[in-house]
Amino acid sequence: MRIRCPYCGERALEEFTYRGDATVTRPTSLEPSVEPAWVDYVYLRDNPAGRHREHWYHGAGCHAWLVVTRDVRTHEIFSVEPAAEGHG
Amino acid sequence: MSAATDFARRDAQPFRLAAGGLIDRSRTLRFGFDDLELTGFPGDTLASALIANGVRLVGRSFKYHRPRGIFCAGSEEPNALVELRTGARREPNTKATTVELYDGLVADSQNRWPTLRHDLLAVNQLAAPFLGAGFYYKTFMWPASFWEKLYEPAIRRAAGLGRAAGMPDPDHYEKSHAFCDVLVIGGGPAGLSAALAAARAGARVILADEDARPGGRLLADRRLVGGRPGPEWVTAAEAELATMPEVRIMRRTTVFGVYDGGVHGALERVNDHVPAPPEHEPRQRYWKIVAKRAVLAAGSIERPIIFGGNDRPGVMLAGAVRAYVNRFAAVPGRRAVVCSNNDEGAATVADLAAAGIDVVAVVDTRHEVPAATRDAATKAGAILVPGGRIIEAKGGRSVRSALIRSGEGRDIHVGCDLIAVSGGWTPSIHLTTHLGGRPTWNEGMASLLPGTLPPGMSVAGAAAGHFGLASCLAEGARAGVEAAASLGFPRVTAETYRADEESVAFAPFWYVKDSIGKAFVDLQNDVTVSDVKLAAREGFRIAEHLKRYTTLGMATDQGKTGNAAGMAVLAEATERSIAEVGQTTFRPPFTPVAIGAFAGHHRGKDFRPTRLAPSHRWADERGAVFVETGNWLRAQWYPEPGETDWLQSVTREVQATRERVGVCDVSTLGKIDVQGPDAGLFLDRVYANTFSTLPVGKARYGLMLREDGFVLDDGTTARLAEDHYFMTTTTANAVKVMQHLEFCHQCIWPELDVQMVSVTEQWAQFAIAGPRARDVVTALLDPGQDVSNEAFPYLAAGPVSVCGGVGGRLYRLSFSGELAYELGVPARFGDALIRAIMEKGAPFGIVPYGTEALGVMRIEKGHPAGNEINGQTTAHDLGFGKLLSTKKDFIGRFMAGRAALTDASRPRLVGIRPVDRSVRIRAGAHLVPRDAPADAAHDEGYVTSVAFSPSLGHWIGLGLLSRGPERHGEVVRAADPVRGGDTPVEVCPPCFIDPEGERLRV
Amino acid sequence: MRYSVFSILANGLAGNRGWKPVWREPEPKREYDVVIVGAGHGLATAYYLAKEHGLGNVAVLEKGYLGSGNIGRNTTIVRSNYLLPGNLPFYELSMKLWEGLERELNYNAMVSQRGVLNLFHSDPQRDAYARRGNAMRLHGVDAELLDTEGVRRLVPMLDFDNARFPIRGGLLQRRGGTVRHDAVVWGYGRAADALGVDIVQNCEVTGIRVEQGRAVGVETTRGPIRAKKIALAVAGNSSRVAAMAGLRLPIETHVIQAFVSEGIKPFLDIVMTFGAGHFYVSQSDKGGLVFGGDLDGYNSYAQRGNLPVVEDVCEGGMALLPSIGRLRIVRNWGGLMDMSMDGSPIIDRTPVDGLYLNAGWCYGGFKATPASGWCFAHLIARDEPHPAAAAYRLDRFASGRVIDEKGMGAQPNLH
Amino acid sequence: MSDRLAARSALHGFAVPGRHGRMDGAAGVTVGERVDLGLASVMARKGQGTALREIARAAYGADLPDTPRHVAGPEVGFIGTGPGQWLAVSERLANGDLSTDLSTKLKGLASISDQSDGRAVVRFAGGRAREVLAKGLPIDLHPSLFAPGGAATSIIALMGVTLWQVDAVPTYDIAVFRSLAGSFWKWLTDSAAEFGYDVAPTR
Ligand SMILES: Cc1cc2nc3c(=O)[nH]c(=O)nc-3n(C[C@H](O)[C@H](O)[C@H](O)COP(=O)(O)OP(=O)(O)OC[C@H]3O[C@@H](n4cnc5c(N)ncnc54)[C@H](O)[C@@H]3O)c2cc1C
Ligand SMILES: NC(=O)c1ccc[n+]([C@@H]2O[C@H](COP(=O)([O-])OP(=O)(O)OC[C@H]3O[C@@H](n4cnc5c(N)ncnc54)[C@H](O)[C@@H]3O)[C@@H](O)[C@H]2O)c1
Ligand SMILES: Cc1cc2nc3c(=O)[nH]c(=O)nc-3n(C[C@H](O)[C@H](O)[C@H](O)COP(=O)(O)O)c2cc1C
Ligand SMILES: [Zn+2]
Repeated sequence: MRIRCPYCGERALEEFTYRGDATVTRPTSLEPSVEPAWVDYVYLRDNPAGRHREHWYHGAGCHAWLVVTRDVRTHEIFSVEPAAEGHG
Repeated sequence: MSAATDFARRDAQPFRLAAGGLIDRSRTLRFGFDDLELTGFPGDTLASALIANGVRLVGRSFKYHRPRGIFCAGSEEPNALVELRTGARREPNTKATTVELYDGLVADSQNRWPTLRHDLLAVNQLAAPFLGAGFYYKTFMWPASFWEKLYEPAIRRAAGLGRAAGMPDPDHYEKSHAFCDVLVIGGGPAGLSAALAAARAGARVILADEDARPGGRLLADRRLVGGRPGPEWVTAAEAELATMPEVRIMRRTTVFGVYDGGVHGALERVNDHVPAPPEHEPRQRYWKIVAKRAVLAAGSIERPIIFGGNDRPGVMLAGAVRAYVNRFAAVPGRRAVVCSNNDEGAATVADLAAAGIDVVAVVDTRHEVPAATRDAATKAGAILVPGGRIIEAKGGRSVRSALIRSGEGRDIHVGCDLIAVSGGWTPSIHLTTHLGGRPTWNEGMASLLPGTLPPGMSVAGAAAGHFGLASCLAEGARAGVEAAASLGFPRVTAETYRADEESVAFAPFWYVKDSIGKAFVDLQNDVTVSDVKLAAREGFRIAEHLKRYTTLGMATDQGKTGNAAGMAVLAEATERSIAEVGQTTFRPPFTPVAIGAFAGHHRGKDFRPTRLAPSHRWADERGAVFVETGNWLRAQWYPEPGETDWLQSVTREVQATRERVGVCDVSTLGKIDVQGPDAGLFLDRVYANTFSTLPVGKARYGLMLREDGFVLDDGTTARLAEDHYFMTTTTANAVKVMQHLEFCHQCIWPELDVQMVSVTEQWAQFAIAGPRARDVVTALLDPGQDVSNEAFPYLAAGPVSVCGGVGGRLYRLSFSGELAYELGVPARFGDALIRAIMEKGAPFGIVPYGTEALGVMRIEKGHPAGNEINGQTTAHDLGFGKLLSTKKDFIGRFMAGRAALTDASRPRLVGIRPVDRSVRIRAGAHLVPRDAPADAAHDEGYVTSVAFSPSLGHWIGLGLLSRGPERHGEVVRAADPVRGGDTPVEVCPPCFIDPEGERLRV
Repeated sequence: MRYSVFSILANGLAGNRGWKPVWREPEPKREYDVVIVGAGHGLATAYYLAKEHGLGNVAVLEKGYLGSGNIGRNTTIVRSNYLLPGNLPFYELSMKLWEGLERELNYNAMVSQRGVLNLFHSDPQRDAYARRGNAMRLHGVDAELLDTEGVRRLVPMLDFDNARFPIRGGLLQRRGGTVRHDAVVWGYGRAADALGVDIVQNCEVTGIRVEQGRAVGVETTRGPIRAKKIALAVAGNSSRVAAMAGLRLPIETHVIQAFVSEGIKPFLDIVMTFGAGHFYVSQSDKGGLVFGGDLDGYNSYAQRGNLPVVEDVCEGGMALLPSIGRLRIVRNWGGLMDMSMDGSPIIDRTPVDGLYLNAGWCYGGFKATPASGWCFAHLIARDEPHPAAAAYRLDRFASGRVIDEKGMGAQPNLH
Repeated sequence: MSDRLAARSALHGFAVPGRHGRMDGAAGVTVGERVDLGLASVMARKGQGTALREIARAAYGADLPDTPRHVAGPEVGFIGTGPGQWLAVSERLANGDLSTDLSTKLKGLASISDQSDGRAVVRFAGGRAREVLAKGLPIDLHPSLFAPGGAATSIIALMGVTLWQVDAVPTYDIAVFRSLAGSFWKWLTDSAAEFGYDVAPTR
């Protein structure tokens, strides 16, 4: 697999580290009542067999965290964006 | 014909034609096969040379140890497997058909005992009726213990053909990367014309062919392209490609697999055609070829027709026979029977006749035999058997005769030593399926054809089912043009090629139902037609089940010649169409790839890169013992003359440090510059405790959690300026933490104005610890810098000028519990600094100490480290509960608050000391109540770390014990069954020395 | 029909015409007491439901062919050398079931207790393995801690002289070993079929019918099927199938690759794992070295992997066994791992009544097949967890009572 | 008071000057260490990108590249290593002088960290240079895509590198982590051996 890093260009899989689902968002509240939201964030995943928005880290390149949209059945990559728009 | 099997004969290459072939007769190559000394020519393969020498028996089969010969002329060979080379270079299961002959080549036959000609295990054939498919699943069950002792060893000895070298591979391997616009896989007519077309359009082209030279079937068949003999056209095409700067022809290079993103795995056999690689050159090179487009022109593989005794040496694919005769001028026999279901039969007969071989019979499975074949047969003076078949190939170690049954059912028995058989051709579509593409069955061609293709791939020539030479050339050219054009290169007009006449008509014919004797579908795994039928009878009717139950297609050739027929037999046995039966899955590699090639440079000491600390050379000179920690090499201890074991050295290092002063290289700790206006705020969110309040010029211990609430890492972080923090991590987690911080910043809090970068490598940092540490530091610092307790108290941090104006940093930190400093200088001074430290420290009795002593002292102080911060422990477990701030959100805060993570009954950090002080305790021992049995029900925790404490004069340890902190003073047992220990230990606070921490504040 | 030397001789002499199909190929009925989805652990589950709990009206629905899942594509290692109390009793139960399996099923699954050796290369690793070995011993599981010499005696051809990460010893479980994967499928399938279980191949479950919070049936490519209880054992497809009942799981689907070399004469008589890289290996009875390493590391529903892992695995192989350099890989494949958030499995009820879940096996569930079937059957039949699998609850993630053998936290690809 | 600490270059003891590897014919590549370079990472403060670029242009006569490229000013060159991140390189401002200079001139606009000692910089040149690098670098160095001024941060044989092309010979400078200098040197020279290589004496 090759990933087109928005900054570095198309690079080999070896340069990247995978983290996982990029659609889960960290709750901001610390209220006990939001426990389910925290459990969702930390443990539960849709894990679809199809398009998947996911976090990759270009650790051997520009150190950018990327949001990659990929079909996890074919590994076709539809888009690659920096997780933090214009980070830096 | 007896000559064919007469091993005694020694006259040079009796089966070599007087003229012709693409071999270089000007040089003679000597080689050995078993006890035979033979000769051949450059351009030969081991197989063609054996044939030229009349050697036909080359191996014994897997299960029945039947005599086997050479069946093909290419990488699809199932039969002719040998052990190539000797000693550490021995390569088992090597296909004689793919080995280029070199002078001094040595090969041995496999799977025979004692000798190839007299193989005693051939008795297995007698038991054949009981050794049918899957027989072993039905027995050997009683008694259970006999499996490992008796049955399994027997089965395993019988299995596996060749013997591994058993010695380290002396050759080296390389990896390499290549990039191109168009990768052409296969250099036959289709591949060459594709490469030419794409290259003429200006594309960067790589043409890879597994053969020593491109040409494909054009080297094997007597064909004309544009009026010129095939090989001439090939040479011309090669020559033109060679003139194009953006073209690379990769010979001896097999594209073995297709991977995502246009990545193609390829293996280049750089030096397999010579006795041993020249100095500095690899044996093989593993390529990752990244191609925008790929043209698969891998050609096709001929099918056998399966009949009784079809495994006998002398039974050979017709295309292979033509290859040996035309390309290698080697004749596989003297009296031939040709049996085919297609119009190429004519060419086979003609080529054999032209080579002066008697063709005694021509069997065409079709009732309508084309004129060309008739004429050829007549010319050759062979009897023609329309609608016929061979029901048995008779003979022993070689074919002696063929029993032919005519269309009318008449049996004809002809003497022969060669049976050239062709069941048509199967397109080589393997690589089209590696990304999951499903091939489609084409009834007309009775073949699987490429279905959905990998992105960017097109297929040309025989691989696409275009069997005519003219169409191969045309389709190849078209594919080349399209591939280039699709990338924006000019659409050149595809060259039009002329080829001589031919007909590719055929009528499917898979196997001879009325065969006599064993008829083999998979020659290498000894799978017969009746095995397939038995499997079907037992319900293994799905292709994948048939494969697994009979092992059909699971040998080193992966069923390249046998699979199609196997499925046909299954279809017939289960009264379904071949399409319904389907096919098994192709997987990489297309042909087997050496494990060493994938490892390349990364073996032995180069398995992983080695990181050396700034003091490494000095420590090495000093005779330090090093230890691997991650990729780092660190000094573990520094033996002194006369010291006999590590404990002696380590104890001395600890004592010297506690009584006087010691120095340790701590440069391997991760170091991260965290800068920017929001740096403090950011650290508050990634650390469990608070850093925004840390004054400039101070350092603080910090604890990091994972979002699930468990501890991630710890370290000290110093504030060097309002907007500049200097963070340290553990050596093990440096990379992980950097990644974590960048995730937190970029993905969670991108609004923060903070920047971070690793400076681990920039700084050489040494811990100087012990009562005399201040004296040593003072001696190292340039004058006028006050490091008194008042001016530079515990946890102070700041810039200093070292040894004549080198800009360094000093931190008053203590892992050892002693008065201690960490002194950092730019890494290029690290070597000089450690030498200076030792020099300036000498008057104060300084010693260097390694990671062992470091560990001893931190255990004496009860500081958790890797063995305690193991990813399974919480802050609460480690006694850091109070560090968790309640005033702010931070990574892991919410989940750390869950009851299960703060449950008092969790194993929590304690100190351990043996009740009998003379006893040694060991890390990994489990803690059980004093008077309870050491069993699961009473498992209350375990010992995480131990050390012999020189200060206390006995072994001590840290442990995680259920309700530990409530149990100080209690005696429990450290049970260590794996090392036979079980000793009472006293639970105590984790800190054994100076609990008030007075020493480090002096 | 019963298998034995005699049946082989008798049939052999009769031209092997007498053998009967190993299982029927029934049309699925419209209704069952229990429908099990997935013919891996599902086969063992069905067998024990029928054998131990007298439930005969059971169907196993399999979208592909029997054994097309991970049970048919794994590296066949069986062992019970686990660390944590939640895991040990379960895997030891499985080990004991393996030890009697062949007689139980009248099928030779080639259970080969040749020993499993985990190498270590540093003191902290030794301590961790000592901790594990002791945990095993406390649970009555066999374990031995070897030093370098002990390892050398067992596997002399390892690289002891030039290793980047010297071999300092290993944890040995002699009762561990390998089992012929396909034979396990066929053995359980045949035995379950004989007890009346309907095994339905090429039958994909496409929906789960839930009525008032209760699962009452499944939609399949071969029509709807009603059931009193529905049990999912679909590994890498767990999230997809559970989603049909509206559930989200603590699971990601990842691919792990495996490799087999050309067959060679006996070379390695033990199962071995490298402690300083990702490589483990054993030699199959056919002679091929069967080996593997790390996950590819990214979510994947493609039963294949990519080259970086191939290289990483072979580098590990060469680091450990420099003599395999010239051995060739004949085939390389992958399977879909149901990677859970703590690396341990789930055998539990679900929030949907009548819907049971067996998942989260990661790359370690082949060895679990017998116990997984045994405990899952117990749960389905009695509606209460089997003691040996009591820790495998679905709510342990929310509560924090995770079973994290590696201490990697909630990131599946790190387990 | 003591005499000043002696500096030791990262490749000290690894790089042995002279001809190595294949001996016949001209060496395919030359390799040597660049010492006493000033190296510093420059990371733009939030929202200061534009200001930073202007000041940097004024101060160093170089445009901070927005892509992985090497832009050389009269004294200081800047290599794009990531969004809003650069590796500054200077011969004139040796070692720590560079980061000191940057810190004062770019104060408030960028975070600066001295990396002069954190990297070994290898100068690698010759007709076979691309072939040698291809054995580890998963990047296409074809002249049409990667020319003088081209730069990349990537990985070679499991070691992180930042590499930039100096001229069309081609000549490349390769920065690798200091602690890995020995392993990198081993890989590089093993890979170059088949072409023969000259080790230039370290200045
Ligand atoms: C390469 C590799 C190596 C491994 N090595 C080992 C090892 O050495 N030791 C070990 O213990 N474990 C190993 N494992 C793990 C082990 O194979 C699995 O954990 C175990 O087989 C899982 O069993 P299962 O029954 O849950 O899954 P599977 O055997 O995969 O069974 C699940 C079945 O469900 C079917 N299915 C899925 N969705 C549907 C649907 N919608 N409808 C109908 N059917 C469906 C699938 O087709 C599949 O057949 C390995 C796995 C792999 C891939
Ligand atoms: N008359 C018939 O029935 C019939 C049938 C089939 C083919 N043919 C003849 O065969 C020829 C087909 O031409 P073609 O160019 O399509 O195929 P080809 O067989 O002539 O050449 C294929 C080439 O690809 C190479 N190759 C195969 N797999 C490879 C891989 N994975 N990596 C690297 N190299 C690989 C082979 O070494 C071979 O040189 C024509 O001459 C055609 O007439 C005739
Ligand atoms: C333990 C084991 C041993 C295997 N040995 C072989 C073998 O000797 N030859 C072979 O071709 N495949 C072998 N395979 C791989 C199978 O052919 C097949 O690739 C694997 O079961 C996955 O199925 P698939 O490739 O059809 O998806 C083996 C698989 C396993 C699990
Ligand atoms: Zn990038």
